[in-house]
Amino acid sequence: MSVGTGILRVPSNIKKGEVFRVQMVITHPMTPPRRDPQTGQEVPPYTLTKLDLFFNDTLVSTINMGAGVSANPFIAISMVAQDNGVVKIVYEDNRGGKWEKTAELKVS
Amino acid sequence: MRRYLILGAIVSVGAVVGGSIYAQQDLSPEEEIRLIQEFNRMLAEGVNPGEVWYEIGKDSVKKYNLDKCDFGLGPGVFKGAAAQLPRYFKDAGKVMDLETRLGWCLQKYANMSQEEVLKFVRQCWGKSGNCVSEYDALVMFLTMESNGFKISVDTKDPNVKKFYEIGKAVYQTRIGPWDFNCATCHAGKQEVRIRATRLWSADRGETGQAVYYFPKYLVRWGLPMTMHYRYAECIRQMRWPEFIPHSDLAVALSTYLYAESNGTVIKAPGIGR
Amino acid sequence: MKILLFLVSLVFASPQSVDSAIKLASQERRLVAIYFYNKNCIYCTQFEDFVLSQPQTRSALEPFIFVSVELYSEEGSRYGRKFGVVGTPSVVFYNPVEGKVIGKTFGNRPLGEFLKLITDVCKKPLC
Amino acid sequence: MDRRSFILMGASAGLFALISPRYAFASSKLEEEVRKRVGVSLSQIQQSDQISINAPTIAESGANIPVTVESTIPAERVEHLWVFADKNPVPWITDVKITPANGQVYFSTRIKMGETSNVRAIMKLKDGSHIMNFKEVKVTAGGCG
Amino acid sequence: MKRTALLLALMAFGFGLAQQKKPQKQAQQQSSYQEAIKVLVGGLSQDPRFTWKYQQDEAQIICSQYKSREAMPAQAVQKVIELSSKSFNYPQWGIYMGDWKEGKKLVESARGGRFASYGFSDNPNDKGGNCYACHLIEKGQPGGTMGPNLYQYGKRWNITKENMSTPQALESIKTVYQIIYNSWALFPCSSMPRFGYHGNLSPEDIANIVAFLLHPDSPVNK
Repeated sequence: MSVGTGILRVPSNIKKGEVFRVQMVITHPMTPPRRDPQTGQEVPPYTLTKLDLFFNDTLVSTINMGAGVSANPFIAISMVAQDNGVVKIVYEDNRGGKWEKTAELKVS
Repeated sequence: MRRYLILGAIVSVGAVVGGSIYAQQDLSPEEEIRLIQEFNRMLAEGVNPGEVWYEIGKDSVKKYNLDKCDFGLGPGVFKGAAAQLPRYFKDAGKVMDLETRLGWCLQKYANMSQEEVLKFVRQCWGKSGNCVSEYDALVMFLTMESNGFKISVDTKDPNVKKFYEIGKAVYQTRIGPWDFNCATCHAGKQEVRIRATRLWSADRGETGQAVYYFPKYLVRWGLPMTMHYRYAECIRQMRWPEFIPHSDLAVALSTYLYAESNGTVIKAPGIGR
Repeated sequence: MKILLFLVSLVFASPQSVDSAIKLASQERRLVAIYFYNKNCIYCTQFEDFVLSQPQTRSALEPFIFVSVELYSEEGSRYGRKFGVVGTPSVVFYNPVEGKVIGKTFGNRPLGEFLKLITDVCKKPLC
Repeated sequence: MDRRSFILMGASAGLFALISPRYAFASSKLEEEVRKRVGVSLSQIQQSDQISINAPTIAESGANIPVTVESTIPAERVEHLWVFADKNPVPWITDVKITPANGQVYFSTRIKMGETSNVRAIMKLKDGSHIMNFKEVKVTAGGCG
Repeated sequence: MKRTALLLALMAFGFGLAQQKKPQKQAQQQSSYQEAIKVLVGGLSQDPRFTWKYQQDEAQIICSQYKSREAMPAQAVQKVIELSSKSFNYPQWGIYMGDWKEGKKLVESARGGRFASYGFSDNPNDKGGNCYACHLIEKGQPGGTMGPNLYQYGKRWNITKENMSTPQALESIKTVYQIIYNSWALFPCSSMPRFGYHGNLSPEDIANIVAFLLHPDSPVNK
């Protein structure tokens, strides 16, 4: 239910052409490969691997990550407010999970 | 003789000339506390992952029929409700804090037995990584609905007053094989640390600063910690037997802590280690 | 506590410093009892209340030259290091003629135990 | 990698450590990882204060360390950004493809660190050169245990 | 039932000490204290393995009554010292310098005596003092500041390889042993748990911890 739930936030009042910060949090355990202390079995990693940031379907950035990023990752990155439009993130993990989240951007 | 007396008194008052013989650390404890507060400030920037639980909680409230639940301001009124808890509830005939009341409503409106509620509460206790509990989500939702409200526990109510006094006495009670009470760590004028963690102190009037941000998102476990989970963890570290959530003990502690924090503005979720 | 220490110093007519106490003691061939305290130490207050200020303690300490010093003062930390004083309240019994520590207490000792230590220390010469 | 080249590499790394104390702390694991991810050897990357790393001096927990990387170099001139934690079992943490649409180089996240070490940011510029900077984060333990 | 009776008797005694002057207030306070204990115990697990933890001893009852140690009246302080100084047990062969390597393990373990049925892998029989929570001990190891800094503790006691087995050194070892065994005998109502008194650590364990703090070879004194 909950893995991959995300919050995507853009500022509400910005001017056209201004550089702003997109902030996001995604629920994900981000566990490295490890040996289960009780059963002694090898547990494979479970992490987000890639996150693409789009503005109106044009790629702005690609972020690759692994188990070195904290659980329930927080990411903030800058981008230019080119126009009114949609900021979209598409993210996937190493077990085939793929999600997307959008936020409306209004410029003045 | 007289000269000795006066000089003796002067020596007794003891001019503190710096350079204690114990200053062997690279960083002074005070400096370390400051740097760790800096770390906590940096953590608080940006989106708090705990807010995801609020989003989940929004749906859970409907799922568990809690729009019928009265948190003291009327059925289904959540705005500001958490700020006036704990209070006395006529329908239950008891003083309850937020989580105890939530448990009571889950029994009444979501057809859960008491055991089921306790299991529901503790589903993520002791876990880390990938545990999302709807109970945590409900508590997060209910608390965040009171963000911006000032804590205002009605201590004039005799029932509340009684629990306040019990909570205060419990805070001081030294019991168990390690002789702890709450005040062992959370009292005293001097600022001290447990390992790297700076401890808040009731004697320094920091109760408000300790409660206003609960539930607090814990980075080391990747989940929010509700107040009752906090009590349970403190009590585990104190080597007392295991804590039972929604008990009178929890209500007494909440009554004492929140009443001492009256006037502090709620701002959940917090974030920390 | 200040008042109490004043009383303590009144009773023992303390010299003003450890240096002078030791000097005086070696001239008079007597033993020194040095009391290390700290102004923020509640256990010192307790120790002064229940042990140091008691009449039995005062008479038992009569053969000694008594001096009290704040552990964190310059002189206090110097002697603290020398005598292996780790905290307060501490009392060090010192023989200046042989240059030896002959007894040491740390913590809030009960009166009986403290008196017994004084008697033990006093068995040695100079007392 | 066969044994001989391994030894060779170790030897050259050791020699390098002798010559340049700045790289003496760089563990081979990190060097391997940098070579694999960035494509050049760590020793060829110049340190530059055009990259600034904002991270705590002391962290109460290694599970979640806020790290922000910024640069005064305009986004148009930057191609890629990597973040490493020197002493982690896997030093590579994350990397970001930068485009002009980013407006400026600003990237913030929270990372895991097993022990006290450097956090290192490496940037590849459009002209093919690499620059880097690092900051030490002291990881301590908090709480009752 | 028998335990409750004992508890009440002890509490009555504790309060008698502090509140001799105002019998009415005393009765009131006593009943509210009893109620607090009832609420406290009622809010914790009744697992029969751990119910012994609810038995408050006389010293605990006295210490529970004061908001701070500064606020303790003379009689109470004296009573706690008196109760505590009778409590000591020493290792079978008397005071000795233990094995600091064993002591180090006990000092570092945070798990001693800790247990909750949920989640964590705590074992109720684990041993350890979790000393770093409150003390700075070894250089470079993060520690708390609730208790005094113990770095180079042995050096500060002037313990060297040469004088280690002299009577004076043994006297110092004994003092440190007593502080760990029952700190309340030296520092009444101190925050430090009474490790030996409650049996959390055996006399031999404590001797090993003392060695970790005082032995010239221990990293504490490097």
